[in-house]
Amino acid sequence: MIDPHDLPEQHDREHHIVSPRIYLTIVLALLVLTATTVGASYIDLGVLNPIIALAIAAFKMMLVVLFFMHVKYSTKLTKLTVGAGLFTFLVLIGMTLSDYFTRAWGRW
Amino acid sequence: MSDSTAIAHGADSGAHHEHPPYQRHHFETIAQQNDATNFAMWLFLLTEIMFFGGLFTAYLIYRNWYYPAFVEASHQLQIFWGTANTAVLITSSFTMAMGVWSAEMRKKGALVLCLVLTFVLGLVFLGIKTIEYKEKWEKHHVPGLNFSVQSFVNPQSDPEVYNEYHDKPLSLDMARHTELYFFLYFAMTGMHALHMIIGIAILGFMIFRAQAGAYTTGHVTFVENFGLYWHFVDIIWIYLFPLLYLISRHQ
Amino acid sequence: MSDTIVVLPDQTTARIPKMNYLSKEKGILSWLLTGDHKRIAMLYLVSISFFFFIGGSLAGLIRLELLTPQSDLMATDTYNKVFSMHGIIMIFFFLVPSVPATIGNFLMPMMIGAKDLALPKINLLSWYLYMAAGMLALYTMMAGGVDTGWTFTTPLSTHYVNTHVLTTGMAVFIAGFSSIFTGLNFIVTIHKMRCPGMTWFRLPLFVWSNYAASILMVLGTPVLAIAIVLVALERTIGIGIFDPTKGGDPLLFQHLFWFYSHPAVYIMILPGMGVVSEVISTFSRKRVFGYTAVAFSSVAIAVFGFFVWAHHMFIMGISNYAMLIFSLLTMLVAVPSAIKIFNWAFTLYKGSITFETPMLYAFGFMGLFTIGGLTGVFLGASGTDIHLTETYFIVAHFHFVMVGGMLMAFLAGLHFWWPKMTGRMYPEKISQLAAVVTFIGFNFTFFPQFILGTLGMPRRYASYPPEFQVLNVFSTAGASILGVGYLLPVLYLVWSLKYGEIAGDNPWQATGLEWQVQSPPLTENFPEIPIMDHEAYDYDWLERQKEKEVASVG
Amino acid sequence: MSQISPVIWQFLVKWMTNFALFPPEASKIAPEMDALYFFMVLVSLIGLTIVILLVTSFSILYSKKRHPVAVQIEGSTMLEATWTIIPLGLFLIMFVWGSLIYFRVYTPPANAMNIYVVGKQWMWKAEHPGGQHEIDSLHVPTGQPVQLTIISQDVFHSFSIPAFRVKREAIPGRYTSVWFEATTPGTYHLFCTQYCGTEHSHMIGDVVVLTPDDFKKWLAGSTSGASLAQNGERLFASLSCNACHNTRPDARGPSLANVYGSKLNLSTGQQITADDAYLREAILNPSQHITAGYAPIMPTYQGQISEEGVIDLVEYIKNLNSDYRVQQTTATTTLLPESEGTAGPAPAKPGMVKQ
Repeated sequence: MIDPHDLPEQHDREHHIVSPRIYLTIVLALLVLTATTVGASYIDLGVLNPIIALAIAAFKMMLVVLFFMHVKYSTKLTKLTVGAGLFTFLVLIGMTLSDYFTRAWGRW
Repeated sequence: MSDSTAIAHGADSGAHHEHPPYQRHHFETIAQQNDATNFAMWLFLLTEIMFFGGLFTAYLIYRNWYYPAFVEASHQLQIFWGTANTAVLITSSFTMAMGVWSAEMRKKGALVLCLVLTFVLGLVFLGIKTIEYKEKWEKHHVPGLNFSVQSFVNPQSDPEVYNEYHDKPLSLDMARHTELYFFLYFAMTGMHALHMIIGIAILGFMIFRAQAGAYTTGHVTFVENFGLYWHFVDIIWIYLFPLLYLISRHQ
Repeated sequence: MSDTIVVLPDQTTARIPKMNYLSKEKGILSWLLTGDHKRIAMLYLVSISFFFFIGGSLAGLIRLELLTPQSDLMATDTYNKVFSMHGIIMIFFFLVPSVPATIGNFLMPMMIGAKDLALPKINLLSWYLYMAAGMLALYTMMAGGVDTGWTFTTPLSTHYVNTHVLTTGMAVFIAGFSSIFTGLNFIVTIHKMRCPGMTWFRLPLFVWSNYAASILMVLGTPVLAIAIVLVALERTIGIGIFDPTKGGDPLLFQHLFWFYSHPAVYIMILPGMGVVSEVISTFSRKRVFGYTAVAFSSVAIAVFGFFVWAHHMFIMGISNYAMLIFSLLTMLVAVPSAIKIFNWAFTLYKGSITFETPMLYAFGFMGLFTIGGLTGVFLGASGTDIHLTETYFIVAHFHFVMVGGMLMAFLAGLHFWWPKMTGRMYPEKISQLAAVVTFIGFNFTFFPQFILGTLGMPRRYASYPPEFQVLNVFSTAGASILGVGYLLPVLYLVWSLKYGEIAGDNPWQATGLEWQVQSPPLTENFPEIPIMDHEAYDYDWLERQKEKEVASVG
Repeated sequence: MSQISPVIWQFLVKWMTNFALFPPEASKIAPEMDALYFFMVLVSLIGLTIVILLVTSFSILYSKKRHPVAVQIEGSTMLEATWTIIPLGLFLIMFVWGSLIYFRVYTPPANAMNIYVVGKQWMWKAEHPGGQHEIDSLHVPTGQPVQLTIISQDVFHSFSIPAFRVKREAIPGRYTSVWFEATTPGTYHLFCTQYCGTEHSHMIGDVVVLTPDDFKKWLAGSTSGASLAQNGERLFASLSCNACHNTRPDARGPSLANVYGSKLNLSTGQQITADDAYLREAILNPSQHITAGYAPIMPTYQGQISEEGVIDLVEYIKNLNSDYRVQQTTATTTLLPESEGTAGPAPAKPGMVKQ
């Protein structure tokens, strides 16, 4: 995956250079996934349609974050930062929606 | 983000002279500097996630409330352009990643090429977005400024969409809520496009700097951090595409 | 045994060090283009003081108006503008940046043994953003002001007022980015710039609490930004997202707004708690009781702070189920604050306590914050919230927390680190007097408001039923005392810039790294990067240091 | 005493004669809420006393004069656990207690008398079912649960009666409700507590609590002729609602008799109880509330009926116990053009119907 001799300067031992081959694999995977998600949207799957679309989007996001953004090779701190961002994002959405969904349940 | 220039009022202590010129006085090592700016970029992206978070929340709430309106309104988007744009943006993410790699490998020519490709793909994305926006304007689907519910109370008036989806007419009260959909569409894609424009501007600046060889001396943090930003913008689109274009095709 | 710990150098021979961050460069440009966190802190200090006095004058006007039951001093719409601007200026231009951007900016790098914040230019940018926002807010005030209240409640702000909502919103938006950049800078600095040996659990508690506040700034503020953008769009082109007639939900704005604005309360108070930890430890010569608990309670407040925002909306139509969740979580977030109060109290146990001005302010903080925190529980419990919310009870509650807590802490910190910032001591006697006057004035001003609130007097009223007048007169009288209490420090602190005693490196005999260097510090803080070889608040280490010095001199 | 300036003297007199420290308890819920309030005050006082005692006693005992050398103590898990768990326990008690009161205040009993309240910049308009209208005042009887169904016509307002310890936000576009049972006759303050614009502080009024007999007299003396339901009936006719909502076999809309309080199956598959909020929504946003089996043909009345008009309609539908009334209304409608001399369908001007 990486050849230590390729490193021009080892100023940072943790710094990891991802090879173009991985980038190419990822971009192809992303394009295939895009095609899949568009294809899936043409088939009537009922409630599954949005679920599949969002699952594929989540998977694509994971690929981009892990490889293009090098999180797979990064420190725990970076991983924690990404996690914290997602967590707060979900808190915002989840807790706000908790109000909206329970409003329909009526008074008690 | 302009961490590649030493600050004007740096310490003049002689002990720091052996450092490379791009290392700023208050860092002990260049690794520390790179780590710090990289981490700062990640934190900045967190703020961006939360910024879009508000819009995603609004989208989910109103989609649940006004489901039929959101379904029919989303039929107005053309999946073809959406897919094309997704492909363009993913490819631009790839060229950007390759740019980072070229910088790391100190390949100046490759770096400039990658940046130019990313730049061009970014412009293509915006171009396609303009085509879509223009169509919305012509069909009176711009909320607040130029909006009519015609396509939804009388779907047959819009034969192109009607032939594909055979939408039933919405009653007036529901049709009015398509305005919310279109607002959210414009707000989300517009905010995203704004980020693209900022990114493209920075890319333009980077192309010049890269030609001057600024990023192929072993100091790649700027390119790397910009790459993070560009990929983040990509990720936002990865979610916008299914949410706005795809998930309501069949409902 | 003397009753003070202050050790000053011999005033006849002592001089302010020739080389320091103030004397390093001269001229206005050297300040405006500086990257030095200490100079930026000073810029911030001057600008937030300016805005504090604008906000304070507006508060004075409010209290004067409320002296009589009728709205006779100003028309109701003027009154509405005055309290709106008071809230906006005090919150976004004073409280949020107060401790982090001034004291925090000055000390954070020194406390962790770094030469500067990680991103000096971003730091300067943050100040410029702050000033741009501030000027915009001032312009708005000159141009006619805004009367939405600081909460910008929709649909009032979007469809029903004709005042300068857009410019004010823009000012708040920009100020938000200023605080995002400060927070971001702090987090990066704390993670990446600690000196060798400075482990997480050797950090001063001031750093911990600022870290927690920074997390809130970075993650919360963008949501406010998007909420304001949506208000602006709703107002200009009528997108309908908060407009019930178009199917929007006005309550959604409040969800987004309070998602930031509740954590913002913790952004304001947490750094103050950090100051109090430092001050109490120093003046009782003891390590803070249960360091880990105090450190983690800061983080707990920051994390839980994100889960409780809807308690501002209990009666505003959120679902009963959501009310249960948010009320329960609100009760949980009250606990870490209780832990802090008791840990501070027990820090005094078996200490060796002296009562210099910062300590007096810190005591004031503990008392007032306890009241402020406990009355918060009245509002977090949904039953009593029905009666007490939107009344003067809530006004009193958050002024106890914000003014009684945060402002006391800010003044404690300002006095405590004044010698470090300027190299000179403030005059002790008069400042002790000011602390006492502030405390008394504060209680006179805000305690009657609890009773007013219980009686049901609504907030934001320009006129009120006559039977509330007596308590309002008390409150106004107290406010004038409070005003004197705030004016005094300005006078004597400015005076001390020239005539104060030379402070020396470590007048308080404190243990923090910032006290081990000259006052005022060098531009690069440390001649060489220190190595932390002891725990935080290790007074024995300080003693050994002193002995070593004496030995080496001898 | 004569040296004291007259202003201060006046002030002292006022203080002695007109000084409130605690609001009157004039509803059934008030003592319950005050019990929790005083429990909290008590807990707060104890907490505050403990903190003050600790700080002052330590300050005296361990001042530098008495205690020159500090003894370093790391902390104590036991102690810290104590002051974590005890406050937590107390707070949880307050949470449970508070929530119980919250649900009591916002869950009206079935036998409550309903009064509609419309908030608008800057007045409160209360409408009794019998058609009595009040502006900035509210007359209620003692000993009878009263439910307020509140809505705002423009911005957020908040209907607050401190003496009853109840308060509820008036939300634009949505009914909210609160209830109370007044216990002591008298006149109490009514405030708008949610900031609502320029004249916010003038959006105040009186709540007049009367004995049941006095209340009956008041009702009789202030009637405007037609009850809300009667107004609603006229509106129902002039909007031609009965063209579809009738009992004819070919009716295009569901019959509305006895619809209030019943469970409806919606075309979306949901089941919903037809309460005030549902009726309002079904008039203004019909397509989201189609009863199963009917086509979504009902037009929206958003922007055509004022909130008062909607209230009249809701009140009318609520009281429809049989289709007799609708048929009567149908009869009147056919008569209307001739009797009122207007040609074609009468424009639905709510102002015309209600003044």
